[in-house]
Amino acid sequence: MQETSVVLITAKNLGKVNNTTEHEPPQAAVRIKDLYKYFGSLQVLKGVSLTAREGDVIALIGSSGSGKSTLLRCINLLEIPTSGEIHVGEEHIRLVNNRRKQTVPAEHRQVDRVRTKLGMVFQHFNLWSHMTVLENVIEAPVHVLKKPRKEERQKAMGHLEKVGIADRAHYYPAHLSGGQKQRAAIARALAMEPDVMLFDEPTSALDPELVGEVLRVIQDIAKEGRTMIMATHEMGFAREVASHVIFLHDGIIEDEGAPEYIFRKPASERCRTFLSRFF
Amino acid sequence: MKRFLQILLVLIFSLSFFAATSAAGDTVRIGTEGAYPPFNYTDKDGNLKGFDIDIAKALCEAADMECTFVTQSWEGMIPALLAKKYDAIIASMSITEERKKRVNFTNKYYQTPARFVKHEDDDIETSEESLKGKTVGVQRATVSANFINDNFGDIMDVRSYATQEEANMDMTSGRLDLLFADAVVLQEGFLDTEAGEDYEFVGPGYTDKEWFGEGIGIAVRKGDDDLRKAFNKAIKQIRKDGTYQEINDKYFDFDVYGD
Amino acid sequence: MEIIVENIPRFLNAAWVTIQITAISVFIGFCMAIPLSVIRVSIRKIFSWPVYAFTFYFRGTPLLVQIFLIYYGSGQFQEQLNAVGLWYLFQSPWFCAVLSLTLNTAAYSTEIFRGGIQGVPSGEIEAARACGMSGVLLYWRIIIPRAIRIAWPAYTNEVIFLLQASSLVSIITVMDITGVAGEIATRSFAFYETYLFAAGLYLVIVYGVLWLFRRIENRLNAYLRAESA
Amino acid sequence: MFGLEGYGPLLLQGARLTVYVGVCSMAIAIVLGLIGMLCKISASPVVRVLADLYTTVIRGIPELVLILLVYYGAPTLIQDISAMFGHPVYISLDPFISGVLTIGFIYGAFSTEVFRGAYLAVPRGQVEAARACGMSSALAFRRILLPQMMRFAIPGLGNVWMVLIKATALISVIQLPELMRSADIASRNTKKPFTFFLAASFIYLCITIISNLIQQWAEKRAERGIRRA
Repeated sequence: MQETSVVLITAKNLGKVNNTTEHEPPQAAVRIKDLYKYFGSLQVLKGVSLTAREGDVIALIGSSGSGKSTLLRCINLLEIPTSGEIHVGEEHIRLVNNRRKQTVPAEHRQVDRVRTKLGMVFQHFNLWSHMTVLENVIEAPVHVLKKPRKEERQKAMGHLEKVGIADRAHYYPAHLSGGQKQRAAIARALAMEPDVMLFDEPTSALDPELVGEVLRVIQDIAKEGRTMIMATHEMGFAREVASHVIFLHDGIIEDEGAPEYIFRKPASERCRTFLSRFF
Repeated sequence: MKRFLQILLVLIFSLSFFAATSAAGDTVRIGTEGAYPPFNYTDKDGNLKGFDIDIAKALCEAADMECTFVTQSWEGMIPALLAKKYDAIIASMSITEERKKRVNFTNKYYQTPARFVKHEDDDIETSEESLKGKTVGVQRATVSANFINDNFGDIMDVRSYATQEEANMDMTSGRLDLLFADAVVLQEGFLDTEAGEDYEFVGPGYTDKEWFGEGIGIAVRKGDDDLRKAFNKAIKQIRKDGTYQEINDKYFDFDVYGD
Repeated sequence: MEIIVENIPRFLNAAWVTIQITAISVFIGFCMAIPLSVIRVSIRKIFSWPVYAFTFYFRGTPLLVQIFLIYYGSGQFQEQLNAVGLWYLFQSPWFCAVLSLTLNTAAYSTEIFRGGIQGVPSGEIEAARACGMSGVLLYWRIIIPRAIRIAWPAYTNEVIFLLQASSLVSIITVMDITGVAGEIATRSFAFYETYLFAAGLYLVIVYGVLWLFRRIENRLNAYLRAESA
Repeated sequence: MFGLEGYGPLLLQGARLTVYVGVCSMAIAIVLGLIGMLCKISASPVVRVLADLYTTVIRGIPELVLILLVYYGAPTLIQDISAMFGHPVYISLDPFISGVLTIGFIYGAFSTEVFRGAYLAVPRGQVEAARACGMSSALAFRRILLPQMMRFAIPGLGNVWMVLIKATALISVIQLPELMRSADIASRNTKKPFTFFLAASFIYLCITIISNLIQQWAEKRAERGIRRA
C-alpha cells in the first residue's frame, strides 16, 4: 500500500500546511513501514504503512477485528510486530529475533524512552485504581521523567482543568463516571507532554450519553495542533476532526485519504459498505 | 439436624468411654514414660527397656500379677493415672509432698541424688556467683526442675525440656552450660555415652527432702491400698531374694537403692 | 483460680514474647516475600524455580518439623556452624524460633503475593508501560502496591495463622504463652484452668491483630470506599 | 531412605499412622462442618450465634493449646465437675482419640466456612424448585443441595485437608507414635536429628504431593459430573 503523503486539505489544516511549507516540510512524527503482526497463525496486520506528520490527526476506522487496535498498540510496542519498521520522531525502533525466533526490541531502554513521547489513551481507561486522579496524572512525570513533584502537581491541575475534572482531582477512579475516568486518563497522557497522542477507541466503553464530553475534550486537544492517531467508531467525529482517515480491513489499508474523500466517494467498495452503516 | 447433634454427642461420649473402659480388667496396667534412659526408654523396634521396666516385671512376678505397660508423656503421668488409664506409675517418679496430695506412693524402690553436669573444660562451680547467668537444662515437671526453679530460678537461665534426652542433646550442641537431673540418669544416659564423654559432674548431690522427697516410688491412686501393699511386699521380696541385685547389676556398678 | 491470678505477671510477660516473636517474623517474612514473589512470577525458570522449590517445601511440611529441623538439626552441624561463626546465633532457641517462623511465613506470603501480582488488572500494567515505566519502577510504583492491596485479606489470614503457630516455639524451650502455661499446669496440676486461660489470651491477641489488620486494609482500600464527600 | 540406621520402618509405620489420624480427623471435620453450616443457616438465632461462636473461637486459638487442653485438661475438668455432684467420674483419653477429636473439632470450624461458602454458591432456585415438587427440607437438602454443594466445596475441603495433615504432627507432643514422634525417637537414639527430621519432612512432602494429585482428580471428576448432568 502506498504511504500517506497526501496533502491534507481541511479548512483547519490549511493554514498550518502553508505555514510549514515556508520553512521545511513537516517532520514525520510517526512513520511505520510494512508492519506485519501474527498472533500464532492468525494474521492480524498484513503489511501496513503509515506516516503521521507533526500536527496530523489520523483517524483509524474499520470494523471490529480489522486490526485498528493492534496497529495502534504496535506503535508504542505494547504489541511487538512480527516484522516491519517503526520510526518515532528521529528514532528507529530496532527489533531483533531472539533465540526462540520471536521478534523482540533490541533495546528495552529505547522502548521506554519512545513510550514517554507517545501518550496512550485506552478503551478501558486503565487508571491505576489505588491512586487518586491527581496521583495518576503526576505518577509518570515524577517517577519516569524525574520531574519535581510540586511543579507537576500544578501542571496536572492545569491538565485536569482542561479536561474539566479539576474538582475530582482527589477522587479515586472507582468514584468517577466513565466519562470522567476517560478524561482523567487523557489528562494522564497529556501530563507526559507527548509528541504524539494515541487513542484506542476512547469512547467505545462509555455509555452513549457520556461520549460527547470525552469527544469534546479530544477535539480541544486536536485544535492545539497536537499530533494524534486515533482508532474510533465515531464517524461524525472522524469526519469533523481528522486530517486524514485510514480505513483498515482485515489487516490491510483498504482506503485512505482526506475525510472529504473517504466520506464522500471512497474508491473501495468495502469502505463504502462499511460507511453506509453509519450514514 | 437435632438428630445429627444427638448422633455426634453419642459418638463422642462412646469414644471416650470406650477409651476409659477398654483397658479395664484384671491385669495391672503400668504407666511409664519410655524416654528416660537408662530407667525407661524405647528401642528402635518400639519396645520398652530399662531398669524401671525390669523392676516392674520382677515386681509383678513376685506379686503374682499380670502386668501390661502403657506409655504416657511425663507431664500427663499423674492425670492419666487418676483417669484410670493405668493403675500404677513405675517411671522413676520421686515421692514428693506435692504429688502426695493427688496420689499415694509405695516405699521407695531406689534413691539417687540430683547433680549438675558441666563440660570438662568449663570452669564452673556450684557457688552462687559462678552459677549466675549460666543456662541450665532440666526436664519439665520433674523434681529437679522444681528444685532449680525454686533455688536458682532468679540467677540462672532455666530451659525446660519435655524429655531429658532433648536436654542432653542441647547440652552436646553447646546451647547449655549445665544440666541438672538425677545423677544416675545423667551418668548412664549421658556421661557414659559417646556424646557425653567430655562432660563431668560438678558440685554435691542434692537430696533435700522438700524437693526430692523420700526417693523413687510407685504411684497408685488414692484408695487402691491393696495394690500399694502388694507392691510394697513385692519390693521387699525382690530386695531379699536377689532379683533386685541382679537387675541392679545389669545396669549399674553401684547400689542404686541408696540407704 | 488463684494459680492464674498469682501467675498473671508471668502470663503477660509470655504474651509479650509471643507478640514479639510473631511481629519480628512477620516483618522479616514480609520483606522477603515481596521480592521473592516478583522472582516467582519471573518468566526465567532459572530464577523462579528455586523460589518455587522453597515455597513448596515450606508449605508442604509441618511447621513443627521445620522448627525441629532448625533447632535440633543445627546441633548436628555444630562444628561447621562454629567454623563460620554462625553457631552463636543457632545456640539461642529464640533465634531458631524466629528463623523457622520467618522462613515459614515467607514461603506462604510469597505465594499469596504471587496471587496478588497475577491479579493486577493487565490494563493498569499496560497503561504504566505506555508511560514508559518498566522493570523496577513498574513493579515498585504500580504492580506491588496494587498486588499488596489485592492480597491483603489473604495475608491477614496468614499473619493470624503465624501468630497461632508461634505456640509451637514452646516445644524448643521458648517461654511464650503456651510454654508458661505448660510449666504452670504441670507443676500445679491445674491443667484446664491454665490452658483455658492461655486460650483466652490467644483469642484476645488474635482478634486484636485482626482488628489492626482490618484497619490497615481500610486504609489501603480507601480507593474502593464509597465517597462521603 | 530405608538405610536410616534401621529406623526406616519405624518412620514408615509413623507415616501410616499419620495418614490414618488425618483421615479420621477429616471425617469428623466434614461431619462437624456440615452440622456447623446447617446451624449457621438455621432459622433460630440462638443456634446461629452458637455456630458463630464455634467458628470464631476455635479459629482464634492455636491448635497446640487446644490439643493440650483436651488431652490434659478435659479429664481433670470432667473429674472436677463430676466431683462437685458427688460422683467423681474418671475418664481418660488416649492420645489417638483425643488427638483425632481435637484436630477434627478444629478443622470442623474451617469446614463449616467452606460448606457455608459452597451453600451460598448454589442458586436459591434449586432448593425452591425441589420444595415446589413437594420435597421435605431434609430431602431437598440430601438430594439437591448437598450434591451440588460438594462440587463447590471440594477445592476448599482439599485445602482444609492439606492444613490438617500437617497439623497432625502436633499430636506428637502427646506421644502418639505418628511420623513426627517416630522421627523424634529415631533422632534422639541416633543423635542425628537433622537426618531424621529431614527424612520426615520429605515423607510429609510426599503425602502433600499425593493429596494434591488426588484433589486434582476429584475436582476433574466433579466437573465431569456437571457436564453430564
